[in-house]
Amino acid sequence: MGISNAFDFLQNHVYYIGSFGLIFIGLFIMLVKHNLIKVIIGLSILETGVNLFLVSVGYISKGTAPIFSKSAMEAAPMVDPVPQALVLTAIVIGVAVLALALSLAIRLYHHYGVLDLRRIKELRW
Amino acid sequence: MRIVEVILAPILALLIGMFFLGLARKIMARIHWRYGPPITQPVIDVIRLFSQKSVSHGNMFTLGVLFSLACSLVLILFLPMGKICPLSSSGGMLVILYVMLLAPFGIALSGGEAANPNASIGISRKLTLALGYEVPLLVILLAVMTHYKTLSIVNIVSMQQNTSWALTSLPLFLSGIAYILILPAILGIRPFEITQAAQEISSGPMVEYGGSFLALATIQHGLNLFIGIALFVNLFLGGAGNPPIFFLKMLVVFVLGLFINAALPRLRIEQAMRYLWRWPTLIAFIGMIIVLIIRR
Amino acid sequence: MDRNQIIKWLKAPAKMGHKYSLHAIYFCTGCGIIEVPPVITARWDAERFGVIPVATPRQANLFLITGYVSVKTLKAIIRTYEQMPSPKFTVGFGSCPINGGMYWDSYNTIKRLDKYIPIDGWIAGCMPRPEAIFVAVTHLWTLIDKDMADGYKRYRSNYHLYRANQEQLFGELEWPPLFPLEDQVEQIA
Amino acid sequence: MVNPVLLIAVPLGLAFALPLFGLISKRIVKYIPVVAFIFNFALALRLIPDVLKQAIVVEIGGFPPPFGINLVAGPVGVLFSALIALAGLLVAVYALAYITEGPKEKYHMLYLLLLAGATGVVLTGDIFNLFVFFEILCISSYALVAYIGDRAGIESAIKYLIQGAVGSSFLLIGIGLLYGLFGTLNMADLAQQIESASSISVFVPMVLIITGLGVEAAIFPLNAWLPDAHSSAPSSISAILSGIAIEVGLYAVVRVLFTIFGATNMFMFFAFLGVLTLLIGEMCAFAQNNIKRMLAYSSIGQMGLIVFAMAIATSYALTGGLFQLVSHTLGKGLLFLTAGYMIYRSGSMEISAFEGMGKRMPLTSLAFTIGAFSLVGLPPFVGFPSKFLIVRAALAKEEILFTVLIGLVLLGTVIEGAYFFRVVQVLYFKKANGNSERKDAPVAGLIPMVVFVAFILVMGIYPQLVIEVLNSAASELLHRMEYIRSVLG
Amino acid sequence: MSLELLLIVAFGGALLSYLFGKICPQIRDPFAVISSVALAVMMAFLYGKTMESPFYFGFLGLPLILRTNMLAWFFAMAISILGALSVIFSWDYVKDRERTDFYYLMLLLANASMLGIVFAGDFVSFFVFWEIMSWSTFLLISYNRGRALGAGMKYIIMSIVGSVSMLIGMLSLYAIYGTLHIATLSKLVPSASSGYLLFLFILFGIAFAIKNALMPLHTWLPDAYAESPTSFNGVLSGMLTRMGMYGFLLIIYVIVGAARALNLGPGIFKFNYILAWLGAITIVVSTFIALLQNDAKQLLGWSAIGQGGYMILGIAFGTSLGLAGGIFHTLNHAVYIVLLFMSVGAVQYRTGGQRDLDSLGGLIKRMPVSFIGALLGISGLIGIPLTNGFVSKWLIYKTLILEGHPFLAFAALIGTWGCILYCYKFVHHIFLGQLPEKYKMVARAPFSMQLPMIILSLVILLFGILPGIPLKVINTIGTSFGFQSLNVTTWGIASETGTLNTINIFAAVVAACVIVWLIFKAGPKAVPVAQEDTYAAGAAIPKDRYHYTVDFYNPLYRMISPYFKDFIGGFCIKLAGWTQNVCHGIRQMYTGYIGHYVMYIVLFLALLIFVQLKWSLW
Repeated sequence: MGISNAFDFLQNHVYYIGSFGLIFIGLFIMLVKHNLIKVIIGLSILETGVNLFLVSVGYISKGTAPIFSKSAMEAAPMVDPVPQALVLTAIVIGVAVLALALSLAIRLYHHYGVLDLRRIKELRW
Repeated sequence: MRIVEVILAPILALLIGMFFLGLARKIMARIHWRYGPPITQPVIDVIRLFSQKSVSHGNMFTLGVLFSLACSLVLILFLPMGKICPLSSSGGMLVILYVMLLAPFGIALSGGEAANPNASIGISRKLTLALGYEVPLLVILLAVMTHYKTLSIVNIVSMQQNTSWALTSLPLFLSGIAYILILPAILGIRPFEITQAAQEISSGPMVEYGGSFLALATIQHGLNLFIGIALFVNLFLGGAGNPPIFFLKMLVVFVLGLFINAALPRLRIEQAMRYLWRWPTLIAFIGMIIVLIIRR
Repeated sequence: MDRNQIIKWLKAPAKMGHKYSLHAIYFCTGCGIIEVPPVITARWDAERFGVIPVATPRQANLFLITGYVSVKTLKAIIRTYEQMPSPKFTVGFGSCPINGGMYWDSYNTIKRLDKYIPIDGWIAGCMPRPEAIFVAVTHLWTLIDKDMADGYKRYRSNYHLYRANQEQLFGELEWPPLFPLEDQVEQIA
Repeated sequence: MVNPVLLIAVPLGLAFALPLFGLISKRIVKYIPVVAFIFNFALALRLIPDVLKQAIVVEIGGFPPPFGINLVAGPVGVLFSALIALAGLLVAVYALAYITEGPKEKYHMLYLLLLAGATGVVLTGDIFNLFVFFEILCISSYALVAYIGDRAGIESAIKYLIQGAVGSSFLLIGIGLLYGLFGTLNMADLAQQIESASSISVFVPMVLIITGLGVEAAIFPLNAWLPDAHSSAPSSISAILSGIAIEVGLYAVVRVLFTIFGATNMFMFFAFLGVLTLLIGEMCAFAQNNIKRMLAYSSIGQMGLIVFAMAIATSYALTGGLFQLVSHTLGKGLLFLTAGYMIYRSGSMEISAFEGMGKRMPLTSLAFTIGAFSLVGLPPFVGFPSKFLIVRAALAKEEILFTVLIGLVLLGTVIEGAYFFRVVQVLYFKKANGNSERKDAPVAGLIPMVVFVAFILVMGIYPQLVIEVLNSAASELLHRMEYIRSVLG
Repeated sequence: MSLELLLIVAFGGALLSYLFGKICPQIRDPFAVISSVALAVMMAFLYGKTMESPFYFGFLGLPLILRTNMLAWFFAMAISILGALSVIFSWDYVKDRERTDFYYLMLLLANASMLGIVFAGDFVSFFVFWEIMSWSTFLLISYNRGRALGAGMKYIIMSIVGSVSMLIGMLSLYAIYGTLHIATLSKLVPSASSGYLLFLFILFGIAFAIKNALMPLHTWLPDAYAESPTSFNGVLSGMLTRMGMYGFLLIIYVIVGAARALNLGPGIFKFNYILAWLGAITIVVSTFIALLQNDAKQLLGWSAIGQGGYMILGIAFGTSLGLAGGIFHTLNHAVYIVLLFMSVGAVQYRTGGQRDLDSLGGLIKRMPVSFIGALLGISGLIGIPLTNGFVSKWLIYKTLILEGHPFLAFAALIGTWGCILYCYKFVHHIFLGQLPEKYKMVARAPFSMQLPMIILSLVILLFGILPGIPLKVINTIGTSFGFQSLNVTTWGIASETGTLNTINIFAAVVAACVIVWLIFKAGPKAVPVAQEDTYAAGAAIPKDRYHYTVDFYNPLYRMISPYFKDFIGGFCIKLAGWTQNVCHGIRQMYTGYIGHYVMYIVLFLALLIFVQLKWSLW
């Protein structure tokens, strides 16, 4: 595989690479960081990655917005509208989760006075 | 005829038992270089005891002794003595084995009610010793029963009459030896006179016996001697065709036992148990294995 | 034959038994006991008279008190005597039970044993020889023959007196009276 | 013909309308879930006879299945929604008296949302819709776990949330991949096309989806949130989490595995995984002194048993697994409800604090005992026929491997028996120290317990009552072609 | 009279007596007694009937069937009579306790479920009743609190192990033959392969051996017997434990059939040989362990384990003689062990729950009826001729000797001899010897306790002197299993290799007793003396504790105690400890740190994908 092939590959799959990169970064943060806020940030990066991935599933190169109008249908293929709808939903859900997580983090800080997850281990075994 | 036998057998056994007791005292005295009492001394003792007032500690105290003697008397009926064998067909060896164990049990129940620690210790020793000698004894008897394939002691005797004495035949020879080794324990004479050790525990279970109780216990002791030896004679010396020969054989065995009695001191109970569970048991087990091998 | 004759005849074996089967309990109170082992072993062999030592008073009918009797021992002697089944015979052995012997002025010994239990015969001496026991036994035979060895009957009939003597010495006794004290009627056992 | 959409719509609508009711009167708020679930339960029961004949497919918005979103009310869906409605109803009644503190309106709203989500999951025929309902379920349960707002509640909620969110992300990736492969989100359609793709390209989304759903279904390595969340939530919520939430998760796993992927070659793996889950759950429960953690770990064990039963994948086994699911809902729901009042009375979650409860709260203790006996699988309670079916199915395989596995499963039962009987002993046979005044749970608390007990007994003695539904549910899961045909026509 | 009615009476009686206890406590006890006695009477009318009818179709498509035949009737009769006697005994025993309603409910429930077990015509109902029996028993064993809790736990855990193993066995039958109907199975199963039969025997054997406390699986029994309420011990020890025996009979002789069952396995490792050897080991070991006990109920518990070994020995060889011995011994053992427990119960009732052998003594003077009960009980236990135990033991010994198993016979006999030692210890420590000061004023057992004891004492003598009565029934059972009929006479058994004739023994014993009595009467009358008047080297004896009980067989104890310990029980305790440790170890996995949890999820996913990419398993 020559350089150009690799470049093509990159170009064609840049969204996938980006999205999985974000996913792995998010997971990495969640695995190694001890601070709850950082973990939540990791979570949100993970979700961003997932959303990006979903969008890119439906994306067609040089496609137009999936709005039904005569000109648009003739000009170029439309991108798949379904993933976009999905992503909208997923973003909403993600925001809800994030909000809940942050509010819980605040309550947790009230109780523990600390956000280091290594010290928030009262429930175990 | 059966009735006559039923009446005759216990009386004979009683007489012979008392005779054995007297003989024992006389022979022991001669061995000690003493003159010794008249041979009728046990009878005199029994008569004296019957005429004495006794004390009773309760109903079980009385019933135990009676039960013990009754068991010994019943046992006589199950043992063939020469041709005299009144009830030997109604239960065989197993009944004999069981009834043999009841005599000490009756004494034990009776002695237990006396509320005397000496009695309790004696009973403890008595039952322990019984367990001790029953281990080899059971192996021996099972070997005999397995060899002759019958539980009926009359059959065992008649088979020996037809062939040869068990003691002299190969498969049961070792069993016979083992029986001889435990015979003093069965008879309760030295070195196994542990239960009634007069010097240590004031004659053990009989500590509270006086008068007729002691008389019955003495008779029971005589019968016990008779039973132990008669069993040996029946099982290993081929029984006998007629009573006199039978009693002669018993006499020989008994006198031999007396020599052991006179020669040895009393063992402690754990020494006795260790002995009984070691050599006689080992020999008896080897005997049993031989029987099994030959049977295969 | 009248009734007494029959009773006598019936009692003959019993009397014979009492005579020739004297099972003795030796109470080892003092030095006298040293004479007993030769008596029962090969040298003198008391067994030929039917005298053998037994372990407990329940089995015995001959009680041999060998030696001085201290106050404490007396309690045991009385208890032992009372536990023997009747008919029972007691023999005091040596001077001490008779009159205190060499301990005549001791504060702690009994001077006359028969104040407390009935004695059928005494063997005097300090010490008596073993043969003296045989003499005592043969004498006891004649007493039994004549129904004169009746210590146990005397104890029964005079129990309140004996008990009074005993209590005078010991104060309150640990065991209840052997016979009912109120019953003063003479009885033949 | 009634519309199954109402099963979702009523609680969902009432949930959002609940604050409005709260404006009218604060007092009626707590009765709204009761009303909702009475309706739902009646509706589900009404649907059962129809559904047994033919699955009801509802097209939302009128588009035919591959294009529009649809609801499939097959036997499985209706069975689950009936179960959800039943448990929801009883727990709602229980909550009338039990939830006395905190923002009650929010509790009831979230409660309705949770169960609406759960009903949605079991009824939907669209995999993304499943995700959405799943998230409704999850988010409301995160919030409800934290309802008490104490240290443990918050801590467990955040842990639950993070794991749940990771799981949902995986689920979403899996859904995205599937959509990328097949261009459809309809489960029946996906199932139809699944064979056309290469095995590895199907495998990755499948694993992602299973992992995502498995977090909620408490399969072995993914279940770390469960003991914390179940033990820290209010007992009524614990009952729902244990009795409904994880069951729904498991339903989703099973639906995905059986219907969409038809992954028969994974079953052996799941059998092992089930047994592992079972043993680990039971062993952890055995070592617990905290009653709610013990019950939570026991739930893990029960999930393992159900996974094992499902993985045998014969019609007996599925019937048994579904039956076990029902019996677990009944039994564990009852146990958490009773435990709730016992904790309330004794002021501690330690088992040793329950000494003498048999005297202090006789009816509650009796209910607990019956629940425990049922879970252990003693006749004549409902746990027995379900376990009976599973064991029989495993043995009907006539493979040594399955015989050994069922032996291990029953070993788990022995451990389960050990810790449940220990609690029963503490309830009845330890002397209460101190307060031994007799005061049972309030009536609103007792009614659901009694109803649970009645169901446990009736189904235990007369399993025929549900066996027909279970059988057809099993066959729906087992025969994916029929499912596809009934949805796509 | 239908079997359904019987079971309804049994279970209904249990529930109703609970309700009566809640509503009007005065009529609860009479009601419980009447219902259980009525049950026994109804049972008697079932004699000799054979019937079979399904009573419930609703269980997962399996009809639940009740059936009766001679075997079932025999066990059911024993259960209902002993149950009724136990209920009568309980009347006073539990009167002053707490939660007596609960006690009666569980007692009657246990009884009823046992009836269910023996009348069960298929394995589902068998299993259902079996489990009801298990948990009701568990609740009763734990009834006494304190140490009873541990005993109850042991019992229920082992019970669950047993029922789990039985569940597997029975469902494998179902999976293969598609039916659980016992009569149908008994036609189908004998043609199965040997390996499968062995599998069945092992699984069912574990269940029944646990219930019957066969040696390696006996650990629940001593504690359970010791700690449960003594009035319940009758039911527990008499028939409930022996449901294991019933199970063995069912699986060996009814379902598999003697022809296959007795030839299973190679050479000396045949199934029944192994069973017999287990029985023999059980007898010897438990007998010697019983000897070392100082607790009356523990002692009886270990004794019961040993007696269970006799029953197993009896049925293991599949001769009509041995089978009769085994079944008869089950009955006999039930009778005398119930009697013994009742007598212990009466003593406990009067002495404030005292059951430590070293602290009692001399009660013969205060509680003569209990003493007679205990004496006859141990006579039966030892097997003294003219008591029931003798006949059954005689049959068992005879089987063993004639079948050429002298070592097994030796084990059985030595068990009996050891049994004498502990039986004597039992009676001596409780009833004989000196009466402690604090028990001087103890009253006799109340009538409700004396009545069952008297009845059972009479039964012991009746079966001992007229063994033909039960043996005829047992012979019918034997022939129904396809065995040769025995030559049963009213007085025993006639055969060429040794005849048992109790009437001769009876006559001889009576005559001997009369003679000895006359001789004894000829002497002067014995004077009764006070207990304190014993020989103590002339000293007046101490008022208290002049009763030699502690370390009674001390030299023997020293000899055997290193070898005869409850090693298996100890091992089970250790096993429990290990399990606990393993569980604690496993739950360390849930560390409480969220990073780990996320890691588990990621790892699970990664592992699955990795495995698939590497090996393509799925």
